[in-house]
Amino acid sequence: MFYREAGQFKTSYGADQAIFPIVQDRWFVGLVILLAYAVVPFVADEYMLQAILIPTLAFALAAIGLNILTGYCGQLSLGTGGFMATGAIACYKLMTAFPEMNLLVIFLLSGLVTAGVGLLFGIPSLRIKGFYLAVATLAAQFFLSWLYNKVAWFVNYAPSGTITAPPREIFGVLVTGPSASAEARYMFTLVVVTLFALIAKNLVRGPVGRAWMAIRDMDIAAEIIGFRPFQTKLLAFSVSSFYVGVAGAVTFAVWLGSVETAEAFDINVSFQVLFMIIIGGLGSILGSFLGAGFIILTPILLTNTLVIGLGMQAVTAKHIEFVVFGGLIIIFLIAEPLGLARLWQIGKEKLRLWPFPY
Amino acid sequence: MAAVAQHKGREVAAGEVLLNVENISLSFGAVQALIDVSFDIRKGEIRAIIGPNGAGKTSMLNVVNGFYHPRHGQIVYKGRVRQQMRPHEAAAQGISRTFQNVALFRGMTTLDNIMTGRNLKMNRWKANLLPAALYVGWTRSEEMKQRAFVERIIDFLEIEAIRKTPVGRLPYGLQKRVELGRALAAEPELLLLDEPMAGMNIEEKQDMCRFILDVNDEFGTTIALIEHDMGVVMDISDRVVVLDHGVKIADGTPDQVKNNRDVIDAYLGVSHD
Amino acid sequence: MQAAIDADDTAPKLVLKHARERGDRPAFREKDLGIWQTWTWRQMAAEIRAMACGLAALGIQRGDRIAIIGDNRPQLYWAFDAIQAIGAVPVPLYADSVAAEMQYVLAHAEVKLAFCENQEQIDKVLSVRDQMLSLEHLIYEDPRGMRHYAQPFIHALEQVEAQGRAYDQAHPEFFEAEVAKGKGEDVAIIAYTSGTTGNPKGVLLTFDNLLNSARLASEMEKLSDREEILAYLPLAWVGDHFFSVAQQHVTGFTVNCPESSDTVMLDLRDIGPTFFLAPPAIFENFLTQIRIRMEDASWLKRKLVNFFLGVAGRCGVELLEGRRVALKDRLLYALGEFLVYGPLKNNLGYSRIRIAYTGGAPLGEEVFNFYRSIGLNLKQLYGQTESSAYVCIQRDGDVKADTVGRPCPGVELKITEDGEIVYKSPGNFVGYFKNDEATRETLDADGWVHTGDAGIIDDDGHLKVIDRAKDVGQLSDGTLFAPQYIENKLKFFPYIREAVAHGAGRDHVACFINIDLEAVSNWAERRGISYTNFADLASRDQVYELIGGCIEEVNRTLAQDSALRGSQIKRFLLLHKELDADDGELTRTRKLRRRIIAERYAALIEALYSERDHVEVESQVTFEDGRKGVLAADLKLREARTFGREATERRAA
Amino acid sequence: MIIELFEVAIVGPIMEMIGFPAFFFEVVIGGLMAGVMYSLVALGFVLIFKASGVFNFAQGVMALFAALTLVGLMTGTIPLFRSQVEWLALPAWIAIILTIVVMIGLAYLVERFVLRPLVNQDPIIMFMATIGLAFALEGAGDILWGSEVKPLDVGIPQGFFMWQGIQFQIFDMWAAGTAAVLVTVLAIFFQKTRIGRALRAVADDHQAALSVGIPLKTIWVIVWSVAGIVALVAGVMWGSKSGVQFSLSLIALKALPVLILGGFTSVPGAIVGGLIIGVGEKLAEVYWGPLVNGAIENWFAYVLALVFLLFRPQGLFGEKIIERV
Repeated sequence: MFYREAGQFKTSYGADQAIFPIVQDRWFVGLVILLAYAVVPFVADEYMLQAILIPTLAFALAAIGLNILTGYCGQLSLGTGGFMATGAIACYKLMTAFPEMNLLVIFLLSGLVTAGVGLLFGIPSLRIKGFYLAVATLAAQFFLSWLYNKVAWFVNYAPSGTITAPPREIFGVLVTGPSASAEARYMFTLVVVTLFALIAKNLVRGPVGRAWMAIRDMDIAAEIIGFRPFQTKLLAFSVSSFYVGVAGAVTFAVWLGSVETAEAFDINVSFQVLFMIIIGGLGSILGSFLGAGFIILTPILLTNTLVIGLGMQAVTAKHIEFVVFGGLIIIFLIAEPLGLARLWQIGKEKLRLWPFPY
Repeated sequence: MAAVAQHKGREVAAGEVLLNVENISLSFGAVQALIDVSFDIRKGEIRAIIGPNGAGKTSMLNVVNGFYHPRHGQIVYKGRVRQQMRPHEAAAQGISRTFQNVALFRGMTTLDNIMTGRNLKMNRWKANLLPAALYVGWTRSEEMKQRAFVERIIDFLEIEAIRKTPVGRLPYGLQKRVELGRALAAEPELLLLDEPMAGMNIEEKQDMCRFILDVNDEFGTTIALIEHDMGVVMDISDRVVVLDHGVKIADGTPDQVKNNRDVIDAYLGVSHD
Repeated sequence: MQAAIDADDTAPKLVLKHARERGDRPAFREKDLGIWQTWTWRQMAAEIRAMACGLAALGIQRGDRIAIIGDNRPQLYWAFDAIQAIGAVPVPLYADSVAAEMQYVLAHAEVKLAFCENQEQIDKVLSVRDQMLSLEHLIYEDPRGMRHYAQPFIHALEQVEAQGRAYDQAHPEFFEAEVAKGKGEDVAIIAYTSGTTGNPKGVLLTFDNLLNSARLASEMEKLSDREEILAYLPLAWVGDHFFSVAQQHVTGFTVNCPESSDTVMLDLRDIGPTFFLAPPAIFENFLTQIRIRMEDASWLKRKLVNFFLGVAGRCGVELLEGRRVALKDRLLYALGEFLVYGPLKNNLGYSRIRIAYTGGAPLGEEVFNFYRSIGLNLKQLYGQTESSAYVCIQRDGDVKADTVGRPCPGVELKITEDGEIVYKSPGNFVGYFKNDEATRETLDADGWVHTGDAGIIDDDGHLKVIDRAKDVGQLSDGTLFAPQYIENKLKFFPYIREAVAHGAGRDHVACFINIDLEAVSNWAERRGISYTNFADLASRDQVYELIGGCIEEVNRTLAQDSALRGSQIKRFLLLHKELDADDGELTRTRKLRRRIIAERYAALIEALYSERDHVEVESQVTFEDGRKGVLAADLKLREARTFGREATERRAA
Repeated sequence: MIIELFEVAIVGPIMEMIGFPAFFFEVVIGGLMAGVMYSLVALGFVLIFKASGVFNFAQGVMALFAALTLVGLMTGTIPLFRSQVEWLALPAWIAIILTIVVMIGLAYLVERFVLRPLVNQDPIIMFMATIGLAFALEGAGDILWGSEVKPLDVGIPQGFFMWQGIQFQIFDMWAAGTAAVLVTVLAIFFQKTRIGRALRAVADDHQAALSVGIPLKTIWVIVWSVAGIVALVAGVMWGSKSGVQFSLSLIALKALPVLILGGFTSVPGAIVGGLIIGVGEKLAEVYWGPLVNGAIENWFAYVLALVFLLFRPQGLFGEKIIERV
């Protein structure tokens, strides 16, 4: 309906392979970005930012990471929590060890550290097909949270075992620490996430992404046309871990400010992120955002309606949430394995063809 | 088919041997898939491998491109002996193939599927992680270069109309064509086709024949193909090797093979016990 | 010499002019290898130069005839200029014509070189070559599959151009000199009319004919060099030559060539032309498409679309022509534009169109009004090969559905006492090639061209073409019988592809109907009617009822016009095969060849005027690969409901 | 330095083991006990994996769910309202039978609403579906029966006796016994009965299964029922030892490393693997735990499996797979 594509012809492969080849899409995306950057910070209140937007962004980053592994390369990880914890710890150690270091650099390094840790668990499990990675990452989940909990060095010997982000500035604006304003932290997160989302998009639409998808769709054929399954999967896994690590760092330093890793990044986080990509859409960057939003918002809505609205016990609401998520996962996998992103796409197609049905 | 007529006109490629299969034996547990099979494939020829079901044809291809590893015997490719080799190494040496039941990447478009075929031709570093992440300069230009090449294949196979369609939605015949395209994208020296015309109607078969001949003709690609349709085999192949129950029972020009006693038996299903 | 070149009186000179004045503007685009490859005027000029010199190198002399055979490819369009540049004469042929048809033209024009697009065309020409001593060279553009053609007289365009460049090096003066020699009165092309009767005639058109009329038309429509057009019509058709070549050379706009004949719809949508020409068949076809596709839409959507199309029907045309419309309708229309018309036009690729022409044959009023009502500035034009397609064009804001508008600037037009349309146009041809007798018949001493069309000029001076003069006849009782008029009414129904009305000298009108396979099969599917093939589908009673309904409608409208009431359709049958140009039943521009049809289906016509209710028929068909075969069928004959005066009046009351 | 580390990490613990053999054996037996649990859950995995190629993440939760149901029935709890009604409390054996019925019903539901719609989907999709199932099931269990820790007593005698100065828990003996019985029964079921053979056939290929004349969905229902019953037994064991609670489903996750040790398709593998893991982690906890202040149990199993992967990917009893194209 809104699309007017006649006359949008492409005279170069560059234009033809752009992320948003259709003009109307570019407008729309531009609008959204404008909103996120120029409007939201001024209209959204503290709660909005702290409880919904910042977490959504942070988790979207994690979801992108897991999506790269699961959605694009067809491997499953249950250790997302553990790797986020790794990112958080790395970030903490670096922040405290090098007070002068730029926060972005610290995030990058945290990501790299996490990728390295990921390799340790990926190498033994990715050589063979099947669910071994799932188990290996489960191992990572339990082992790592144990490690950060038991070895005091990681938390700088803090008796409580919690790590707290010291205040840091970016371009003179305070973005971490208790006194950083929600707006500042939101903007910073937004910048980081947009940046990495763009990078992820570039990865998956290029040769690297094709290699991953080839392995996902039919590893035998992929190997026979010259892809190395092990290396390809390993690459996907380390990139994935990198993203998850950065997400962990952001969660810790910018969103929560101070965490007890074993608590904040337990196995349920792993499942949460997994649900984000299943509901949001396997193999879709957009889906990672939609999924994150969905998984963050649903519990809030449930609590508001059930607990505040119907005066139900919080714990029961939690259980209902379990059932809802579990059910949704099954329903989505059956009805629309490509999740919200796919629904979005279908809607878009309909608009493009309007008024014709096909 | 005019093309075929022309083709039959030309003399059988007398070129030097490209690939030599020497006394290959292969077995899965108790099952003897291949027993002491030997034959050669000459540069620039179209070599057919035929035989009744379960004759071990596909296993033969799997051995050639390193997917299975023979128990005995060896493969000599371009004069170099090799026993153990992973499929992707075979690919790197210019052997590509298609599969009996289409093995495309269903999630991707026709274009992307064929692009994957270019991966070995891509500049390793330019297509590498970091530049790819930024998708600027090198990767971009590299990507465009490959796209241009792939478009030539799309044009060659006359599949412009389905360029951006996810292959999952394509009819079987077209999928086979796309798969051929993916194999061609690697600019192979040796192209292995596993029943390229299985389950096609007459027109589709004729098209496929034309494409196979054109490939062999325009790019000088050596082709080894498994095919059930005798008519097709006799039409397009220079030499035929016949397998039955894992044993080679005949080898020669189509006409020689056609009149071979064992072959006739094998096809009429005379029992071998 | 420079002066001569600047004269702008030949196509090649104009190319050089554009190369100078707008060298970096796109002259041609072609969808190839997935994107729109673009050639600027400068590049185009360079290509033409190389080609021209190459042809000279092959020994082509001034005045030689050179055939151009293929689909709409830039290289083939450039060939026109290249050939003209060295004073030879291009003879475009229909790419889809079979070898036998080609042979006649090639022989008659004594073609010396055939410029073919690809292997297919080369093969066709080769198959009839031995009958043509004149033919010395073949050139092909697309090398695919050509490697085994060893014959020395077959050249790849690339080589020819390469030789050309070498030749150019050797004789740097040559090209300009040759171009300069060209004059406005030189013959620019020989366009063979796919005549509805007899053999094709070679119409000689000069540069003045083409370029002057193109100039006048362009000024009238205020065409700029920013127009985008899609060249998808057979380049042997004078219509395409007028728009894609003459007008382009005059104004310097951009011509876009589709990727292949089966992606035209997509490419049209891609490009979104600003200036568009299509024969009625295509507009009818698109409308059919729209209806079919909408049938599958959801109930709500259908309601919505139909409602707004209703609105458009009420006030669309008025708005287009800037007449006064009630505010309510204005608003509704605006809404409709956003919800329905806009997207609709966009999906078809029409949204940027400033001017759309239809010509070559009359277009059903209903179809015509539909497009105008959704805001497409569709206009009819009337022209012939003999006038370089330039006689009448409807002016903006002065359009009547049932006329082709007033004569174009510089055109004189009158109706002879026996009702035939004659005109003097700047595009008037100079004669038929090697056929003076025919020339004399058509082009009289005072320079009037006799069209052979029957028409009237109405009070506003609009020309109204009724029919081919010789086709217009009378029933035995003397009532007027204009077959095309009736046929066009029938063809408005999506289910009817072609119709052939009979009745001259008979006591009533009867007709053949060609069902539209796509529309009817779609209709049949949603009713669960299964069928094996065209013939089977066309023989189904349900289908007969469906078509019967359409005919009934037509009869009702005919009955309202006292002059035509008598020519209502009494009986009809559904043909078991599609009328086909390959069988010579239609021209390449899909005009009926009545005589041939009458001969071939005499039995059927007799049956229609007998009491029988079915008839066996055997007819020959030509398959894709050119083989001929025989198709036998047993056709049903049906009565159609007709109306008397009172019936219609009751409806009116 | 190295020497010291060696002494602390290797020599120390081993000396301890030799030093107090009785204690050592008790640890081992404790480990075996835990191992039996793992084996049982792993057994459930293997059954389903063999028969339907589905990697059933929900196996552990099934155990929890079964246990919850059992407790609920025995305490006469009214689902959803969770108020206990004295006269509704059922004797253990009836409760157990009812629970079995419930588990079979569950198996049917799963087949109908999860497996059937997803048939022929990628294994990974199936796996994720079972994760969803696990969540739904856990939530449902808690909503129906409440999530607080519940004691479970089906009348297995407690207490212990000494032998050779080693302390034997009677309960453990029972547990081991039941497990042994269950395994033998299953073995017989698979070897001797027609259905059993059909199930084994499915593992190899579905065509074969059909030729036995049992529709695939029936087979799946049966397998999931059997798995459900196995889960029940596991649930009862664990529940009556340390109360029925959420942690059960997490502990059951350890069946995953067990599978890597034993091989995904091997019943004996599952059992042996379970025992190894059980003993292994207990020993690790008791003798090495103190060195790294404890809680090794949580991860030891996984890391052990991981290390094992490096050397024998297909597991102790798993067979090599031939891929076809």
